[in-house]
Amino acid sequence: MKAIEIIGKGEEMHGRAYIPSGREEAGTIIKKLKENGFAHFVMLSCVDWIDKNEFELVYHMWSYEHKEHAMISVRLPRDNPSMFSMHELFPQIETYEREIHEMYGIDFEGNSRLTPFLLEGWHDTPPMRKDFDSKKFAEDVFDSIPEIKEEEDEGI
Amino acid sequence: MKEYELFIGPQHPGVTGNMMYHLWVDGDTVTKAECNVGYLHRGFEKLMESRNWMQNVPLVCRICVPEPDVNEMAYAMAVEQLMDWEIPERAKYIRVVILELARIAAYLMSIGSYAGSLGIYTLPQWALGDRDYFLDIFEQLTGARVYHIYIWPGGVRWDMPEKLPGLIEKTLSYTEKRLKLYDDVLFKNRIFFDRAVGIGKIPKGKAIEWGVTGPNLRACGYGYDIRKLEPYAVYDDMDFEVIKYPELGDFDVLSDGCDAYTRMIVRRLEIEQSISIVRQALEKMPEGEHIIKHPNWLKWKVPPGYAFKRVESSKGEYGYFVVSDGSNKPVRIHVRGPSYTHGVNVAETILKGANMADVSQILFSLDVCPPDIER
Amino acid sequence: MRYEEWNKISRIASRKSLWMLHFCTGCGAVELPPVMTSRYDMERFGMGPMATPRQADVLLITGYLTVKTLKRVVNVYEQMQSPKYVISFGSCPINGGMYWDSYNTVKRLDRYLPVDVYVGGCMPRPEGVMNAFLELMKLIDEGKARGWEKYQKYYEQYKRNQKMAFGFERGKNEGD
Amino acid sequence: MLELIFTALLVASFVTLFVKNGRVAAVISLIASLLPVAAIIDWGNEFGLKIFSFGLEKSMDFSIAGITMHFSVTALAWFFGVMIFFLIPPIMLFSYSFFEKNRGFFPFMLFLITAVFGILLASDFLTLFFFWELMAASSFILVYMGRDRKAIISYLSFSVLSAVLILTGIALIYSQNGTLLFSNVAFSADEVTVSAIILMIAGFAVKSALMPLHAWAPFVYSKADEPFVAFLSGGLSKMGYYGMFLMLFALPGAKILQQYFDSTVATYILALIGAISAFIGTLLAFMEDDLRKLLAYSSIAQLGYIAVGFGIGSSLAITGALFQAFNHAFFKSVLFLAAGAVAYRTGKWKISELGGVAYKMPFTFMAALFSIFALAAIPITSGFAAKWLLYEAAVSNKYIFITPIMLIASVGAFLYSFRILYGVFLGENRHDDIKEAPLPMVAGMFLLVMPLIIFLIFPGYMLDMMHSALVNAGIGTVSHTNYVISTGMASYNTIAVVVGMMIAMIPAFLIYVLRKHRNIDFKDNFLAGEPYEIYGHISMHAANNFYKPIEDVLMPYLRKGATSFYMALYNAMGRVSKTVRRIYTGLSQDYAIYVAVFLLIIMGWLIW
Amino acid sequence: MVDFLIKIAVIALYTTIAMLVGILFMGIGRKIVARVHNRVGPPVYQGFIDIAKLLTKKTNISHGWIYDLALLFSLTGIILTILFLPIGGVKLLGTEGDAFLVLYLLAIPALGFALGAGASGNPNAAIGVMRALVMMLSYELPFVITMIALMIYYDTSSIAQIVELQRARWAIMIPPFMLAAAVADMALQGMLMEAPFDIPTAPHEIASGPMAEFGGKHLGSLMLYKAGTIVAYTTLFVDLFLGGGVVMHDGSILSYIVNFAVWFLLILLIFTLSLLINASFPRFRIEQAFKFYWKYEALLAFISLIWVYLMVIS
Repeated sequence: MKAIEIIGKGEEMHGRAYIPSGREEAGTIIKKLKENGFAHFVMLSCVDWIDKNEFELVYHMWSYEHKEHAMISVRLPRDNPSMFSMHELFPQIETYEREIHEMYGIDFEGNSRLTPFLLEGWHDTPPMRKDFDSKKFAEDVFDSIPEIKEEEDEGI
Repeated sequence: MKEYELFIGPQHPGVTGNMMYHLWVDGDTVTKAECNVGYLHRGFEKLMESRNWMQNVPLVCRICVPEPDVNEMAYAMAVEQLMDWEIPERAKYIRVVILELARIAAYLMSIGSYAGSLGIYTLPQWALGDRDYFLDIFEQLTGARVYHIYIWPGGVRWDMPEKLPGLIEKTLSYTEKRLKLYDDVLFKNRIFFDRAVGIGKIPKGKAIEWGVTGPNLRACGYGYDIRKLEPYAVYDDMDFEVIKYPELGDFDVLSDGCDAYTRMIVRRLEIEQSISIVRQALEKMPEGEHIIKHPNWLKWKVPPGYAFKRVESSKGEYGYFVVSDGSNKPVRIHVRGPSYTHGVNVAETILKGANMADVSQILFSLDVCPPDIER
Repeated sequence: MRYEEWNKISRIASRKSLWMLHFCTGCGAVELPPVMTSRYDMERFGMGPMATPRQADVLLITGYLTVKTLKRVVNVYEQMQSPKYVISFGSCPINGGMYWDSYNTVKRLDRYLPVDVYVGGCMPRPEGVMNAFLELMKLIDEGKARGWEKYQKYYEQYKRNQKMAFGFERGKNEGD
Repeated sequence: MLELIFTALLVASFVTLFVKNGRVAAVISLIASLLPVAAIIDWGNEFGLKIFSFGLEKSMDFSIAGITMHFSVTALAWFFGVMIFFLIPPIMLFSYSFFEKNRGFFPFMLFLITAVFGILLASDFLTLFFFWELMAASSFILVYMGRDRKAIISYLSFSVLSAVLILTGIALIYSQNGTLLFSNVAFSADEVTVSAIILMIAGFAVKSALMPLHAWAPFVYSKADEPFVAFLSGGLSKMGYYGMFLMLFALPGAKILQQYFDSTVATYILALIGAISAFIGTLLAFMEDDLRKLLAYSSIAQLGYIAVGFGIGSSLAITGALFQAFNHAFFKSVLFLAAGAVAYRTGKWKISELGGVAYKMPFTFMAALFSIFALAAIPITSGFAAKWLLYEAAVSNKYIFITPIMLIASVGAFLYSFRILYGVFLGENRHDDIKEAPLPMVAGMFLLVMPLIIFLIFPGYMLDMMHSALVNAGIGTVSHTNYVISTGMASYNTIAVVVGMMIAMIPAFLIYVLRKHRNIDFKDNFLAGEPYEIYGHISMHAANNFYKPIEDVLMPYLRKGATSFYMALYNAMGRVSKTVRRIYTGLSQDYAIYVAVFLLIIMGWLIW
Repeated sequence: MVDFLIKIAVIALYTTIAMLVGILFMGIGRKIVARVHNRVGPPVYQGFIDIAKLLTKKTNISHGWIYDLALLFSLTGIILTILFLPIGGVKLLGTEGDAFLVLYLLAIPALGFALGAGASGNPNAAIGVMRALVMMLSYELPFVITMIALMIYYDTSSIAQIVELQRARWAIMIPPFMLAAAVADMALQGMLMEAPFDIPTAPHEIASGPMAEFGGKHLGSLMLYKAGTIVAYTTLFVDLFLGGGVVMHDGSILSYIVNFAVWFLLILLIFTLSLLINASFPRFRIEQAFKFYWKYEALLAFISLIWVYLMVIS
């Protein structure tokens, strides 16, 4: 795999390169890949491994040159997670970081636009974390709202 | 404050669905644009984590409303990869047929809405009316007009009815005839040239870095199509050329690419391309099973691993990142919608400096679909 | 002219000229274009899309409502001029539908806005949508489509429910 | 008794010079400014406005230091007097509240009135020139108070230019005729006379800001005190047209020009200049963000119509031109005063910074609205009749270039009118802490609006007032009754319009009254569904670069043409004035030498 | 006195009928456009229903007294304009004013509308008004040039007189006026705000522009105004170029009916033409519309004017 050759580590997973990386070196790896043909940043996703008490950030990159997909995986601790922002490399990372900040509560140093993205006025646990129970929240909030009590009235 | 603020959306005819662009406008020039989404956020990814693998199938198709089949396809492919399933040949052909029909339907809708944003209301009426005939095909094939729940992991839900190819062929030839009329009204209309050429330009060389995909990327001159790059189903058997700027068939190459005009022409040409692919698929379709035997849905466990599968939707690259830990529910499913980059970063950047009258045109020409941004 | 007679003229006229607000709140909006366009042509009944709430008579809640959208929908509904009607599409505004356990969608619309006609299904077919419009016309004709009067009468209750959904009542101030 | 008026005005101006309190000075000036009004009303008995008479004399000779000044009032002077002197008391009333302290506005304004009175009464060129310079000097001081370098320099240099042109013309006429009395001057179609006429018309055109000579107007109008600018634009600019009328028609200048060029080309050029003035002024006006500059360009445009009328020269055209002059005097004064009132309360001049003033200052808005209707020639004020006469004149003379230009300029007036209405008075409510302008200001503005409505219904009165002036100049008048004006091409019945409007208003009024409505705050507005409260503040005032699209199309042409030319001119003027300033050494001997040299040159030229 | 009363009655009758025709035309227009769209379309009397509905709305929102001026001015202005236009050869008040007056009377409703839109405080409305005014500046130039050509040719500026003088031959049959009529028809397209010149109310760009904040009775009166403009502008065109639709001159009752019918058919024809153009073109951007009118249209109009001028002076 080309990506593994470039970086010098990683494994192949279903025809895609999977490169584990530390928090600090992720930036250099992505930059190196970008310079070596991996020009298309596909997405940044996050997985909550609650058993291992860590978050996994996965940077997906694609190379039109080598026709190859690379996943750079960064593991962060679950309490006070923070990561370096990489929006200067690819502008769209900014949006992914906003979403992950909102949904998982991960802080991205250097991203000045970590404003509410999908939710408005959200004060609970970040919803995509595994310890947030969507069903319970919905029952607590939306099912507790009373019905409109109507008077016995011919007029209405 | 010299600028005034304008809201394009959520309740505005000039926006593609339920989203909002907050514009700061000076005179008629947009000086700053901010995309505001979340009006359609249902928390799909969260919901999927609490449903088992089969229950997720009816959920995924609801992520993108105009073209739901790509979701089913990407999800099915990702699960098939984790399960290491090889699906029947016939299912693959049927998948190509329905995907391409869905693409045509989505393009008709996008062309219609785009024409509406230019103020010619005849074309939306025609295009959306004609799109309905494709929905009829879907209804006969899958039982539903919009949300088909047809492509399952392992194959397709039902076999194709015998009489359907005839209906499809009839609809396709009707569409081909109608496309000539569309050309007269919009694509060869002088005012369309005047309005669209040079509008909403993605800077040269920035397209790939910004994550532009699909017809928008091909309008910038890059012939990249996932159907060719990473052929899924049976696209490697199909005979088609990637349409890209500046090879625009019999349409004039008026602009230097990357603008609303080229994007719409590329979409227009890809309708014809899809028609030919559907015809090829119907012709080459083998007999046989349409689905492999499934395990019990309630106890179905998927081996642990990461899977990422992409398909080419009418809007661009559609990807599903599926993570399993070996249980009967996914750990994480992350959807990469094409509008995520088009709608937020690209639109915010290219709207800056645009004329206020062109804002809605630019959005429609990027074919931004908010549900796949927010999921 | 007496008020009742005037009312009757108003009803006859507004039945045949329902202008709907162009607001796609959810996925049901995808079945509106077929209804509007040449296949089903709802302009036959004098219906048409309108750009702003002031001009419109009918608010279509096309599918699920997220909390963020509900805020806008309430705002839009209050900007509309009565008599005004609400039609809700699909199963989500009835009981939550597919998203019954989602943290971001309000489930029962009638707790926040008075709904005149519900259309079931996911999605409702265009025929169903057309039928809902005809049903609404019938209700208007009979003087039974009085959601807007209900909203005025029980305004406090509606407002309280809306605030609860927006999070005001959960002890937190929204918007900061 | 005439001397008494002059003396009283001068005394009043000296008294106000030493009064520190602006209110007292305003009252004195108001009373003083009623004197010329009284004189005008008195003379009106002869010229068509019969109210009362106390037997004021009509002519006077006044000798000082061997020079005799001849004064007499003519029908023409009387008509311009009506136009100008009726403006002043309302302006003084406005100033009562506008100037807290007397900073020199009142004495020089009275001085200016004296000068204008003198110009109108003058019946020889020397007197005319004397008072013309008096007017220039006093108005210069008023401009100087604005303390803006650009304004001062441009006004000074253009005044000097005007004076030089007029003086040269007078000298030429004197060299031909040996007399300066209007009644004795006999023109003949030779080079000297023709060049004298052209020079003098150019000199007068400076004052009336006609297109190539308008460059001073935007700077001056935007920097001086409002009441003065109201008078400058409403009143003083008409003095230029008074001079032009005098040269062209009262003295048979137009005929001489036609004889000399053997065609109507000279007057046609004047009309074309007027039309282009109207057109370019309009274009510049709707691209301007400074309210006062916008009004200045609008003045240039509106005054252009008068030149068109003079250029066409038929009775229809001149009637229209004088009517337009009258209307302009009043509506433009109101607009400048309204701008002053708005600035008095908000302290802002830029249209993009204003907005929503009408809700707090409804009366100011009403006055401005009516004058804007007059400006845009909407037929619910007298503004329409004037322009109608001009169009009729142009079409009946088959002027195929001038008519479309005039018409389109008038349509352009809608554009900047709306800019004023929306940008200043309507739109986002940005000024919560202001209140209506003080009563004297409002009263002043409404007094000025009155004539616009009166002459809407009875334009015939206006035509009656100018009747003798036109007949004296041998032009002939337009056939009319009190409310019907007929030309060869069509007729215009104001009563039909007014009554028709009242009838047509019935359905609208019924709808308005029968269906109740509820007033709401502007924050409850269409924001594409977004609630205003979430954002705290949303800037909704779209007044900056309002006509950007059309500006983008036209500006390249205008920049190439007009603007850059004038900017170059302005820079050149700046350089010249710098050089000139070097001459002013401050030593009286030097000045004496300059004067001597100047006189020598003049004399040498005259002898040669 | 009796004559005067009869005249008043005739004027009232014709004005009312003209407004009703305008409302009917809105329905007919929607029907025609619907047929182009492959649709059935609303019933032809839909305009009446819409206006009745708007005028009987329970809530009417106002943004203050200046906003209400829109209602008063727009309706008053358009009715006043119709009073001064000969309809089917009947002069109404046509002899009391002329074409210039009509041009300026048409500005009353426009300015009232603009005031109301401005008073609503909505930026969309302000931009819409800006576009409407720029459109006005654009289409007026070619239109007034053609009008001046007519005035010079017939040596009168009174519309009633122009209609009268076209007895022998409609203006459109004279070569220069064929060109002029073509130009004026494109100007009419802008006046009626049909595509490609429906820029001021573009819903996708500025959410129906000036109308953004109008509802209830205010919108109802604006619809009446719109109905009036359809009649006023098409009638102006018919009066100027098509002899006002006068075919019988004998002054009998029959001639009034026939002339009225011909007038109706002619304005319907003009209106249909404009709708068909509307259905087959996208809309311009405002500066493109401005360029279109001032470059090509104005040039053609000017050619016809010079042609007429040469015809007249020779």
